[in-house]
Amino acid sequence: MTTTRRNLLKFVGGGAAGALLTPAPWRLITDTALWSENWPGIPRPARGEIRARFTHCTLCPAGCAVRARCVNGQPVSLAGVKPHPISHGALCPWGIAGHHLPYHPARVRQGPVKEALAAVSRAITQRGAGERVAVLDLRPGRTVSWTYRRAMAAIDDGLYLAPRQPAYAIDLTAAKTVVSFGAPLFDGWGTPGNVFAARANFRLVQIEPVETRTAALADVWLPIRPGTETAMAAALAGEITIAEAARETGVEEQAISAVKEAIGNSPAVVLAADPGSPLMSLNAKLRALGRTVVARRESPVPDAWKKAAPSTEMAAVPDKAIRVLLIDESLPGGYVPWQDIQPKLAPNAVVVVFSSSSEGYARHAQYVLPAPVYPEMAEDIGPAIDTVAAVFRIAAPLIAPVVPVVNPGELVARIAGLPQTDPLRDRADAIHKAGRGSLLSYADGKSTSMKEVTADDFWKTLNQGGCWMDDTGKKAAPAGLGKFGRSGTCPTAHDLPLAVVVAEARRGGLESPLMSKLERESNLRMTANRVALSPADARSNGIENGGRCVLETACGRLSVVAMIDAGVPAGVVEVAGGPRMADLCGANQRARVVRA
Amino acid sequence: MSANKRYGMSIDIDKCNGCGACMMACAVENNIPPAPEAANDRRGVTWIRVYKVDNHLAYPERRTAFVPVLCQQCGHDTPCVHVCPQQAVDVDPETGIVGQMPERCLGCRYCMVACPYHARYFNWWDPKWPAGMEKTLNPDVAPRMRGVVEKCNFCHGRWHAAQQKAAAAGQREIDAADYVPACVEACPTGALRFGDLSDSSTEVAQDAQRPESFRLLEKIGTEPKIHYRSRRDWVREIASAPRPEGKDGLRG
Amino acid sequence: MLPWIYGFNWNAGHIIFLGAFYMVLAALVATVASAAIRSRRALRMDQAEAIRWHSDFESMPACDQVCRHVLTGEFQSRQCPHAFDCRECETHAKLIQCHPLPRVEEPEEDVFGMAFPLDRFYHRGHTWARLEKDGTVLVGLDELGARLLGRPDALVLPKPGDRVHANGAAFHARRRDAEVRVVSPVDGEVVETGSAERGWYLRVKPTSNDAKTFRHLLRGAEIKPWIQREMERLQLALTAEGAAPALADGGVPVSDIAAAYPAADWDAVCGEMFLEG
Amino acid sequence: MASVDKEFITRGLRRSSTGRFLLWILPWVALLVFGLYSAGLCLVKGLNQTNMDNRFAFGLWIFLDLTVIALGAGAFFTGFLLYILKIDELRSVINSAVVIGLVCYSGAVTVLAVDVGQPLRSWFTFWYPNVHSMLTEVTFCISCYLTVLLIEYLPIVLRNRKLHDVPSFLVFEHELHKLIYVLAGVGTFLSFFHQGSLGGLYGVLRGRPFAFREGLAVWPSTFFLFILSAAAVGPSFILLTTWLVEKLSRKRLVRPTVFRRLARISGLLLAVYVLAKAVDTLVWINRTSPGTGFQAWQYYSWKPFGTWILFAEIVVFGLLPALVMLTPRLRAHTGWLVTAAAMACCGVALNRFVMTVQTLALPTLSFDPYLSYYPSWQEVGTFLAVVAYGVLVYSFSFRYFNLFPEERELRLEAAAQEEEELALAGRY
Amino acid sequence: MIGGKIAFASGMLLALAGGWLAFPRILYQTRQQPVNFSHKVHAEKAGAKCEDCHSFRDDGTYAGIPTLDKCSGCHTAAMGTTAEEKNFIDQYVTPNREPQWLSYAQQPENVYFSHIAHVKLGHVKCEQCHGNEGGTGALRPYQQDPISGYSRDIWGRPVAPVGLRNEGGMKMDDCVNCHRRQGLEYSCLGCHK
Repeated sequence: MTTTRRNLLKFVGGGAAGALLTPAPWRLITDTALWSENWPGIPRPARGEIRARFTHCTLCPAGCAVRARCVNGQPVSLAGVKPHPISHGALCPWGIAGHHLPYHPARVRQGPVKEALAAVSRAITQRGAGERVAVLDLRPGRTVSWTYRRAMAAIDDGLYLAPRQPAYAIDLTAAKTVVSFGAPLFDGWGTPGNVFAARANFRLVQIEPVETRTAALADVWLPIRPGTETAMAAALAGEITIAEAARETGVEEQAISAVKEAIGNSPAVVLAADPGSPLMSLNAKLRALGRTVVARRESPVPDAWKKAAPSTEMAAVPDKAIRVLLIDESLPGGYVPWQDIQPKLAPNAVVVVFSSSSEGYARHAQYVLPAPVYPEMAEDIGPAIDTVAAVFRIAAPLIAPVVPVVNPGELVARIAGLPQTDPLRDRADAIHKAGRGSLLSYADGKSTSMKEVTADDFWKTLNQGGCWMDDTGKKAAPAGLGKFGRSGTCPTAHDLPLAVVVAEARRGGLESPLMSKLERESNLRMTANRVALSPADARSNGIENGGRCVLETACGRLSVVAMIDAGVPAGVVEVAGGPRMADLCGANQRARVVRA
Repeated sequence: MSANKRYGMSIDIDKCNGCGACMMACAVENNIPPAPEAANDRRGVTWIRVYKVDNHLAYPERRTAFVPVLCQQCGHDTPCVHVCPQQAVDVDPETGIVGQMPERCLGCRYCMVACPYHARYFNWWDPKWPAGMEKTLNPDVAPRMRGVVEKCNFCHGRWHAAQQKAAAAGQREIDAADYVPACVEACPTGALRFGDLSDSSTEVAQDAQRPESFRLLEKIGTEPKIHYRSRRDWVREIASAPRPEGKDGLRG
Repeated sequence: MLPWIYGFNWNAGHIIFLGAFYMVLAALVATVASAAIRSRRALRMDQAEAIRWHSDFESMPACDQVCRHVLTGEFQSRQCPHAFDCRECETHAKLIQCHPLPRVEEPEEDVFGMAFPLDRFYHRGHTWARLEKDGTVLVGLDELGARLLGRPDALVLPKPGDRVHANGAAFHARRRDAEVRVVSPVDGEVVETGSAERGWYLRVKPTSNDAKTFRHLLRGAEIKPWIQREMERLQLALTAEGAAPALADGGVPVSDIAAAYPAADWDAVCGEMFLEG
Repeated sequence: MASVDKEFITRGLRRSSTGRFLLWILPWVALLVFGLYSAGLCLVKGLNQTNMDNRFAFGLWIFLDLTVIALGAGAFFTGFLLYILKIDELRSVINSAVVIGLVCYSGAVTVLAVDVGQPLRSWFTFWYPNVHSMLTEVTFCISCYLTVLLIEYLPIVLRNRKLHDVPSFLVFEHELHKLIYVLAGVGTFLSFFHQGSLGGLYGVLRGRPFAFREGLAVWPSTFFLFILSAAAVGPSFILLTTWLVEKLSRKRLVRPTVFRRLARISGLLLAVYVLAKAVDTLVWINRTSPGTGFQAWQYYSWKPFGTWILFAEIVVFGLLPALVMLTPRLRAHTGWLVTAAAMACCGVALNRFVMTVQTLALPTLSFDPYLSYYPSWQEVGTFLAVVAYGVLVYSFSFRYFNLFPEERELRLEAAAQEEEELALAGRY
Repeated sequence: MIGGKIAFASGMLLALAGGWLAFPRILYQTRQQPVNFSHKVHAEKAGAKCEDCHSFRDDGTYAGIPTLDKCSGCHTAAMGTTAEEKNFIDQYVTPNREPQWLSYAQQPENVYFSHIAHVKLGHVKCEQCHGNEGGTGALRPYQQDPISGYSRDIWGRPVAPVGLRNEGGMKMDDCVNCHRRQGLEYSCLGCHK
């Protein structure tokens, strides 16, 4: 037999025919189809024992109780804790995906710890007379805040800086009418579970220029001209006539008088977007003090902590006075715009920020040290604005830090030479010693009087899912409402045509990558780089829907994407919050949007 | 064996503040990956999507409502089931849940074309989580691969878990409290409710009977099992066909 | 897909749908298989040459498929239904009985200066067959065929012992770009091969020697009208293949036509004249 | 005429030189390579390379598949007319029709394979078919019909001059050709169903009231309209392509009577189709659509899809070409014929466009936006690959196979005429 | 002609041999278990029942292959004299390293298999699916299909995957067979996740 071409072809043909009669080709076809179930890049969730663990969310001062579903100890989903009397089992979208934060791709993963420490101690020893060492605490009211205050008291000319905390708390359950001047009641104000639980019992009058989430669900929304809130407040207080107010605010007279009547007849409360706004003083006129606006109470602290630096506001610091500034940005909170901080810094100031995000002060600091994120660090949470009784709850860590982190409290204590103890435990013991209130355990939903709990059990329960609540004592009127406005060093420019309205309060800091579901994948929430304009303003500036443009304020410029929305009034640009926007706009800013 | 269930949901639009907790809980529960760089609202995967809906008027008459739209679990003539060429979609007679089998799906997307509610989502990209984040995946739900369609199945992983729990107790019937989809559990305002529509004692079945209750595109006859309700007239109107003059829903 | 595969339901829809599918599949498989079986049988029965001839014949224009009785003027027009194989033609059998061909006295027909001896039978593909005394048949190219090929550049003759089929290939010749299959006028076995110089190419021992053996071949009085017609066809082919001016003298073709029209697509001209499709 | 591949070219057919041919195919090969690269991107990186999205789940590809398959209907319909109804005139275009059908169908199937997200699983449709799905019907019929076309293409290939020399090929071709009517019958059956189910694909969409139609038993009216329109436009497309090939190759390939015959068939069917479509549209406007809660006028208020598109589809690109092709006076002019055929093809393309793209662009929920969609270059590239592939397959077939059996005869006739004219001019 | 037939036949034979004999052997990657564990020894000498080691957790979830803790419970020091046991103690118990067992019966990611539902409600015996694994003296090698990534036990005991045969295996067809017989087949998501 010769190997002619024809024979070769026949050989191949026979081979092909034979192969079809074997399982090989068919098996390969099915196998490749199965391969598509397992091809590279499809992760396999770990299997293992599933257990529930409890902690508290530290992403905002609400500190909602969290039940984490854990596989082999690793949290895979978070949910609220139903029996919790304040958070009522509710979590906000940020809280629901909080367990993703340690793995955020944009997380600060390393930092010059040694160099920062050396620079700080050098600056402390070498600083001139009157030059201050300061800690900026964005979330005052925590136990670690006490550590900072003690540390600053231990250092000469130490300064504890924090956004001013209201001295009051709002008791929504006592209110029949709530008049909100732009307070995002349903979108980040107070404790979501608490607000929604009280919602059925009050009428909400939302006074703000644009229809936010809160305005959409309010019983009455009064669309007001931006910047005329004071006039409205004055009308409600009876200081000016309703007709005058109507003229200035653009709201119909009838609507104003209806609100005025409502707040006159029922237990009411007035809320402002900024808890320190002078608008809050309207509550005094409504006889709300001591009823719906009550004095804030703090949980007990060890006696040894009484030597602590007072809380100072940034505005009260003389210019160029701060030589060393340590910023605790580990928890997102009340961001102080950089233009308010910068003038206070000495020319050779050392600025160290503890943060997990490179978006906030990390843009301005010399040293960025990686801070732990929720749920990596044991921490307590400061009081929420709607928590009447004092509470103490610990965010027990669910996982070990996934990157080498610096604990800001420990580091500041070390710099100041404070004794190395666990302040949380100390405080828990102090609370236990006080003997007031009760302990709620989440696993079984049982509440026990503190008198029946040992200190160790108290500490254990706090760490395994529990919360201490003070007795609801007599409500007291708060001392000092309002009168303290925010300072703005960024000049207000009146030649800019648009009023900036923050439509969506954003806290800054890391967000779960899954937030893309609410932002890019559904447009439910505004992303930080978007602004919304009325069709008229867009037309006059030649801006297209979805077009690139530049937002200009007196403080700077930012490249943004413009959305055209007939729901936005003319003369207003809606922006999302966040550190960048805060740096750009500050408070009550005006802006211009031009085509890129 | 117990009588067949007809799981459904009732949604009070007047309570929904559009916070998005349901969408996040859903994505966490069902191992939905975060969107890649190039994704937008037309290519994302959100088994439940809260639409920002307005009354088509301009400021200051503009009023907004938030409408969560998930698979409507059509009970009659289910459009996606009979178009699927290879039986990757089926209706479970036991639960009434419309199920999508990603491993059977070839990604032809005919079901997406057939679905009037746009509640089906295609995996345009390979599923990708940031490094380490794959540790947070739910073991009760298999991650899907690129090129297949997926949709809400009322958190079927939770149904499995509830079944398993019942089995451990020696029972076939699950405890209703054990089976609640993630979105319902997560809703902070209580706008979403879940339960068996065929049992008239459940809250959902009663909600469905309310006069202000409606379903989306009821006239096309798909008998969806998601019952919406609102006391606002204009909100109830969204159940009907689109009005052509209102074209300015620019923000999605 | 199949009853034991997951997902199969015994319901009307499935059965009708898949039934139709399997019927279509069966029809396709049966078609191809039966074509394969039949072609295998045809190959076994040595019908390839006959099929080729039929295929070539069918691809000829209708005007070239005219019956030989049209040439002689017995019919106004008639298309040959038997691929020029008059052995099977009842019409021809009847006609030839009713109207025997007139005897021609001349020993050879002279058409356009070409000699067509009358002692032999002519095939429409320009070969002739002459019965020899020893019962063998000599096969050669007729004058027009010879002039078309001139002196062939190559010649592939069968070996003695090979079989040739009437209307099948007798031998192959190449002239310029023309690859020509020259048809055999008779069935038989090759006994001896000749050459152009000897005037014949094959000596064939015919399969049978009865009256039918040569019935399909042209003879006598048919030759002249046939050649006249062939000259018209040649003229047309030359014009079509770009060989203008064609047969300039309007009469006798030169002895080597191929050489006379170097511009012509000779392959096409030969294909036309030697009845190859 | 010096071609190195002359021995492969059918004897007596004039084809350009090898160099010229290579020059002609070069740009198409380049286009094919580019298109294959685009398709490769879609396969390797996934469908994120396209501009389709969750709302526009079907895009350019499905529209073109539907169009191409409608235009390829000429293959089955010509086969049906020739082998079943014995209209022998059409023998001169049947080979060309088969090649066009093959190109259209194989191209469409290839694009479908890129279009699905998991091509490795495409056989699941055969293994686990859901017989209630129109797409199952389409998949089964198209793949079966593609097989039929391949078998029908086989004799054309085997008649190649070189292959014909091989006795077994010769005999097999001969025997297969004898059974071609079986294939034509099966092809007609399959085409009937898949052209129909392509229409059904959209007609059954209860959730898309713009496309939804009522009908007979399981088949919506679009099922029948698609069959009718495909049968109507198939001959038109054959006419158009034949004319185009004649122009490009500068040869006469078929007799004008064939053109006219094709046009008459096409025109007749088109007229019937337009009538049926008009009735269907009226029923839809007055009954089907309101029944689902949608008023038909609403659909046409989304710009740019105004009622003009309905008018264009039915009157301009339907009725008008039908009238032209049915009017003997106009039919006598090739110019009119070709224009009308082209318009008929456009009309069917427009119909497929409306069924696919407009259906998806229109909102169903009241808070849906109206959407538009532009294909990405990868999508366009993949489609261009199919066009290039089609041109190449046709070019090779035209060069090496005898696609127009009357071509040689027509040339001889032309030569005879030339001679006659010369004679008349007193040349002799 | 004859040569052609021989060529055709030899090609066909070669393909047949390759497809039926060689292919199944090269298709599966074979890996050895980390420890040569004898179910038989444990069952006979220690009197262990399946559920003693392959236990359920309190919430009804199945714990699967026991972890080292369970083994260390008895094997802190050698109990027998076999080299395997000594090796196991040296390699795993003493350094407290989990052996990487290869699970024959691990279902694909998309399957939600509840052991307790089958055992407690369905009264299915272990052997019905797992065969006589508990009575074997040594662990058989683990075979894996490298393309699909699945164990041979759950995907492909018969190489030619045609139809519902192979009772008592762990392919989907086997699951379906049993479920159908009991009228417990509802939908894909009944078993898939």
